[in-house]
Amino acid sequence: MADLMKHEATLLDIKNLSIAFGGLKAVDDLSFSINQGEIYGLIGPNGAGKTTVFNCITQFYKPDQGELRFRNKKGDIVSLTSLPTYRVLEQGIVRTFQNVELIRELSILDNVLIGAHIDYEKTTVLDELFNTGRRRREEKKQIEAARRALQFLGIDHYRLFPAGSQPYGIQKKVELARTLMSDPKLIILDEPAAGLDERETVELADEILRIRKEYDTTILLVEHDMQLVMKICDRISAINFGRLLATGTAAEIRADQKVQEAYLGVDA
Amino acid sequence: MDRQLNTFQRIYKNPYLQFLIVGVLFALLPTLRAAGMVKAGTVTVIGTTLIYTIAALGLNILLGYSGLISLGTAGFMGLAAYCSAYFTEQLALPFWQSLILALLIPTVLGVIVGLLSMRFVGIYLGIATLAVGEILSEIFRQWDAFTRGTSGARAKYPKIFGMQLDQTGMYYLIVIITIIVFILVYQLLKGRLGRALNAMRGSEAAAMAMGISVYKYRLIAFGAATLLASLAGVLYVHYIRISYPTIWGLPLSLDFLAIIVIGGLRSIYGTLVGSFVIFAMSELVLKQIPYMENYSLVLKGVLIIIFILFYPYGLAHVVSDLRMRLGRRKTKVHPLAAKEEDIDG
Amino acid sequence: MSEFFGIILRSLEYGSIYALASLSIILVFRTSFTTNFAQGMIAMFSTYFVATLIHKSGLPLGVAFVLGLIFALLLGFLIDIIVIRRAAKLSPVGKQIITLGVLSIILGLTPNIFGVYDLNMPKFIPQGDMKIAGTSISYNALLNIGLGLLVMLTLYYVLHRTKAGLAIRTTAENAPVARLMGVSTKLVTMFAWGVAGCLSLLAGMMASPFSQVSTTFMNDIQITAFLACLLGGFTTFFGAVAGSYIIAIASNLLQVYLPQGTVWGKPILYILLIGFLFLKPFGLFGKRYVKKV
Amino acid sequence: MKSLLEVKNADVFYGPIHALKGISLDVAEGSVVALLGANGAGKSTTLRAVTGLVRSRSGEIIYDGRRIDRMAEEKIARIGISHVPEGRQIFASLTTLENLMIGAYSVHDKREIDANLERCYGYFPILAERKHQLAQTLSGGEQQMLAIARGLMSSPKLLLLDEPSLGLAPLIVKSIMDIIKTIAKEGVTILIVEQNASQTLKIADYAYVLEVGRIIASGDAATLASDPALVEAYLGGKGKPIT
Amino acid sequence: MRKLLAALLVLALVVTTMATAVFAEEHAQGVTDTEILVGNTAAVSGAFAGVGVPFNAGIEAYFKMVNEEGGINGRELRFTHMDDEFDPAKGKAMMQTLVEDEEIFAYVGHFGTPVVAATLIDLEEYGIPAVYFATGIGELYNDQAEGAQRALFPVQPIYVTEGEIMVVRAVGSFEAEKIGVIYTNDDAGKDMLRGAEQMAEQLEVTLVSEQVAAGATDVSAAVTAIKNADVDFIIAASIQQTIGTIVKALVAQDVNVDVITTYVNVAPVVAEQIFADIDGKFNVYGNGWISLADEEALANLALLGEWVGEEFALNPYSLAGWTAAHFFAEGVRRVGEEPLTWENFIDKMEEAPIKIPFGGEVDFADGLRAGTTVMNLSKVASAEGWEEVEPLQSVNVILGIEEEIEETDETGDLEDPAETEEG
Repeated sequence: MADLMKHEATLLDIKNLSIAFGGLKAVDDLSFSINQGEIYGLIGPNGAGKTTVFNCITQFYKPDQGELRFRNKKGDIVSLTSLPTYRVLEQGIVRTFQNVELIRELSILDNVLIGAHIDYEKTTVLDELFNTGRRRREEKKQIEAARRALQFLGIDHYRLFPAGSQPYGIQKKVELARTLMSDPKLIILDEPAAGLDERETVELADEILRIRKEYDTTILLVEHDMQLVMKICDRISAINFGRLLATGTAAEIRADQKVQEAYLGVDA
Repeated sequence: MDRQLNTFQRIYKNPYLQFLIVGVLFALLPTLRAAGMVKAGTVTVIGTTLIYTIAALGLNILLGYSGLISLGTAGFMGLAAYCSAYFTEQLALPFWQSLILALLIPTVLGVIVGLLSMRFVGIYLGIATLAVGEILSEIFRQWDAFTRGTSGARAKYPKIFGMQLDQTGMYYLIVIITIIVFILVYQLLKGRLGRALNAMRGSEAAAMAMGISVYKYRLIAFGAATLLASLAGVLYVHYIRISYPTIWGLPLSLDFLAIIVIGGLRSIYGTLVGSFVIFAMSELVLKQIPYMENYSLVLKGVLIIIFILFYPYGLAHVVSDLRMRLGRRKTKVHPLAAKEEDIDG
Repeated sequence: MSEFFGIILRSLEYGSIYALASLSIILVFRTSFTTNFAQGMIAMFSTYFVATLIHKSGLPLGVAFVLGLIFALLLGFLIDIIVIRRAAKLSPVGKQIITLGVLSIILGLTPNIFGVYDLNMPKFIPQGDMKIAGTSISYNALLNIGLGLLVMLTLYYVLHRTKAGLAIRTTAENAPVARLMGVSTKLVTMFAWGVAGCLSLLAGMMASPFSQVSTTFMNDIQITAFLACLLGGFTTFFGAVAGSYIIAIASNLLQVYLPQGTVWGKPILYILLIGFLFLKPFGLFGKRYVKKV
Repeated sequence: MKSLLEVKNADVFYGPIHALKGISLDVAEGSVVALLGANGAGKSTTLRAVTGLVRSRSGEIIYDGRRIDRMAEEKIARIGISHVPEGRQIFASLTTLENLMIGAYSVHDKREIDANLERCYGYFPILAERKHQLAQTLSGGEQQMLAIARGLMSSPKLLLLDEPSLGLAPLIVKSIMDIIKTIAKEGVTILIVEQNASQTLKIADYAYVLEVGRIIASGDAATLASDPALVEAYLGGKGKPIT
Repeated sequence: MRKLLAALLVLALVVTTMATAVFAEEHAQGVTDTEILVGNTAAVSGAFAGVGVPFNAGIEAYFKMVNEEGGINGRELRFTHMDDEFDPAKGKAMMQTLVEDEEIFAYVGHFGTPVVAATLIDLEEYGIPAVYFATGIGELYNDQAEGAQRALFPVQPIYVTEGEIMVVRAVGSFEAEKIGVIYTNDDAGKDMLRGAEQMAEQLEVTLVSEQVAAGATDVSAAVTAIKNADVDFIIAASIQQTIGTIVKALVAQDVNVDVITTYVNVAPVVAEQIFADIDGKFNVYGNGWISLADEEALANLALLGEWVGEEFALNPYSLAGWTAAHFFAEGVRRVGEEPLTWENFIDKMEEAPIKIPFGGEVDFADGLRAGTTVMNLSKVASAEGWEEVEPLQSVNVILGIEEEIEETDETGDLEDPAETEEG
């Protein structure tokens, strides 16, 4: 098989990925690859193993088998499986979560600033303790960056409210803003539209497109709202029972018999 | 959102100034005492309460910010107290040298215990640290050469900057250190580190995804908590002038827990208020009620239950709780409501 | 050899006490998700009640014990109804602090209600012993071991063979779904507190003849029981029992056979315990809890 | 036909999320009604509101002529509503038989329990074989069967099924659907939530299609099967009607 | 104005922390023409209420008796106390309030080991007299007290001394050669062990020791170890509750050598606790520093019962409280018409030995601060109580080094059936 990572355009290459939980194969010999600058959709019915794929990429799960290679910020090709979870971010991969993992008690601004955790340059615990000039400068810089991200998503005016008290739509945006703080090469969105109403979903589609443009990044998303997926994704992979059903454009996927079967239970 | 603040608001909203004002208020106490307006014992009760506040603040960093429970706080506080007594009395080291050692030794041990938190969660961590506290407690009782066993280890009022402190001087030192601790803790936690700890508690998954090493920050949290407990222990032994093994048992550790839950997680002032409820209320209020002397424990228990049932987010949030109750009820979820699985123990 | 056997045999008696105490902690923990720091105090309080009936009212032990069981049951109900039920929405740490409040109230009330004297508690069987493999053991010790086993077998039977047991186990595993099945989890929790009170009382009745009924006599037992729960894993009823016997036996073996054992045996046991649990963090039988993202 | 369950204008919030936005539906006695829609549409929430697992902030839920939207969960369970929750939620540490017995918790007649047990073993013979195994050792399909059987043990008048096909292979889905059909024929009213639209519409009499907390379409199962709204709800865009 | 003046005076006290604060008045603080204010802190709530409540009741009963009779030199004794919950920090704070604000004349019945240990320095700095310490920690022992230390008057035996006496009894009265010590890990147990070790070395007998936790339920390991050591006499150095546990464990493991324990345990409740278990297998002896062998002691006991009420009539702690009050009152009586100052009070306390109401006496002369050092011996005779078998004797008398001379009033006639001691 040709090594896709040889192509400059390939950002993430997943090859023969498998993981099982107690004998149940959640992901089964799955391969696909994502190109730089793409918006890539991963779809499949409930329980198909989509989130598991995300968890494997971000090293929340260590896959049983398979390769996960990524072209990181420096342009080096790294094998993600060799990294501890918390070091995936510095390679340039950032993610959101299905159930919005925000810190409820913190302000929205603080939540977004968590995304800049690794970007703080050279401020030490001592700088923090004594509130040195370096720390204040760095903090100011990051706050400006955070506010840019919040402004970009149109929620800057909420920034001082506790995140937990905000409507779900806002919380989703906060999580999105947080991903922007680390200057990512690949943003992984786990059901970004879940819980949003129609208007918010339309907004979200627009935002994802703008993020790709403004932040010059690549986006991989899992989503159940097919309207959204079909509208914004360049390519889509459909999976079921952890296996790949089809890869293609929106139209190709929608027309695919196996995909319809999986979703609607249409008899073959 | 950017409201214009007037000058007055600008001043009273400045946290540093607030801390200073609190410090000055506490520092006034000996003067009030001299004027006969408060009793002599009150100064000591409040001095001790401030010492306990420092230790409780450490636990608040651990539990409030990081979501990690410890039932061994008293053990570490005691260890520092014994170290300081041993170094200044037995080895006759100068106070400053002894202080550094007495802070360092328990903190290193605390960080090692922090390793437990890599393996234990919730109640398991709670009981494991309880066992650590029991081990320390047993050492205090048994290792006579170091602790003078059940005779208790004595210490003197310290000499700092060539100045021999007396009891009142020691009280001023406690107030000054308390305020410095407030300011440093405030600074430490309002920024990157505080956010990292918060993230770790609120969502370990989010923390890891944002590049936060849970391993490192758990150890930092344990280190900070033990450091503050140690500081409190050193102050205690040089204020009360004795360290006695029975003090550093499970009941005190549980009291620290009660302080921060009653006062409010992640709140410096809440910790202070909680500390007063647990350590000073009985002395300054309950025991003053006629015929209630024998029931002060009962009243304390009743108040603990009432506070927690009615102010589940701590007394520090009384104001925001009231605001919630008086309309403006947008959501049923309190903004500060922690999710069930965040902290358990 | 007979010495070794003797140590084991005697440890079984203490193990029974710890097992009853830890079972009451687990029962409450599993059904109302509360780590009950007041369990030892509840035991102390109801044992005081029994001792007072014997000393002040001159009731025979058996009658006083039965009244004591009713008292402990009602005390458990009362704590659940007045306090714990209202605290259902609190964080686990909040509930722990609530039990500290309960502890404080009980401790404060005891001298005011039962007086300030430490009271003697008669044994179930006052005198007599027998030899087993060269080791003498009193009938009362045998009764205690037997009672411990009987209670545990009964509990096992109730938990695994009756409808009520099914209700308890389902409440412990998944309370919302248990309610979907028609189980009144409130009632289950209330009875768990009541039964835990009775188990504690029995532990107190078995422990107090060794020393006296005083406000502090259950303190060490409570801590040992917590450690037994930790060793056995907080998620199973059986684990706490096993943990109790293991700790009782290990503690005595260490103390007898280690140089300076009676001085340093306890801390060494705790260190071994933590070391073991570091390898098996959820205890002998506990299960890991995994949060999904 | 007399309606057994009526939901009128129910609004449900999960914290800040408005999950159900004024849902109204009607389940006629003896019928099979399906709730269809994509993930997050609010189907499960509707069931949870009926059995009291979540509380509606406004609106009414009426079962058999009585309001149940403020009734305690365990009480709702005792008046003949049985909820087979999403993700099976069987008691893993209990045996198969114990799981079934807890399903019969609100039944006090020993003979009735035995009869129900026989009936369940009749539907799912595999459960009889596995009755002394711990539930956690059962396969996914078996666990789903157990969940349904457990729901039947209380002799319910109304059975709420939440995604019984979730994560199951097509063949097993088909056999489960067949059994559900049999159960319905024997007189149990069924409200079923499913992603698997075509299988469900085959056994349902009537169906509602939900999208983000609202009902966007409803009708006879047969009519709905050819409605483009359904495809739209699932796959977005303007798809062709499914068969 | 007077209040302000007083405040200024207190300020002077705080700032200078003078070793002895004698005011420019005739009498010391707390003394007026009609009353003398004294106080203490003691745990009267929670776990230690069982000790603190009867102890204070004993003090109050004695004062009430004195006051009903018109007080001492026309002054009534008034007693104030605070609840320190056994917490040293609280005890210290309350001491400051009592001494500086309430302005008590003296501490009567300082209570609880941790609190006493924590406040000894403060007491010395104040120079305030403190009569009776309801603990026996070693710090209190001083045979040449000087300056402020002279203000401290321990009455109870020091635990270390008692440990010594227990070994002396074992050797002197029971000819023991290998002694086992089972001691609790609290101050009492460890101090008694220290005393026992010192004396064993002096008398060249072998000593093996095993520890048990105070208040433990399971002490079987220590008993097994002692049994293995094959000792011929056992010292049970533990205070109440644990003594029963130890004796029962000895019985359970068929150990049948005699046991001696501390005076604290010589109480009916302990006899009741262990008599049935011992069942004649061995004897349990106990030291005592009060002896009810003479008329006067019995009369005093009756008096105590009369004033303290039925509940605490036979409580060892109320006896202790009564004794504390008696010692203080005795000092005040001796001061007589002279100004009642701290100096005077201390001098008069040292003037001559003071009799303990329940037998024996304590001599504070020349700065001796050792509490009582003569002890008698009782044994558990029935479920109701103890029986005296040896009279109050000093160490040297027990060892036969010194003749028994006018040690106490009673004859020490062992042939007579001795009185049951109720202490």
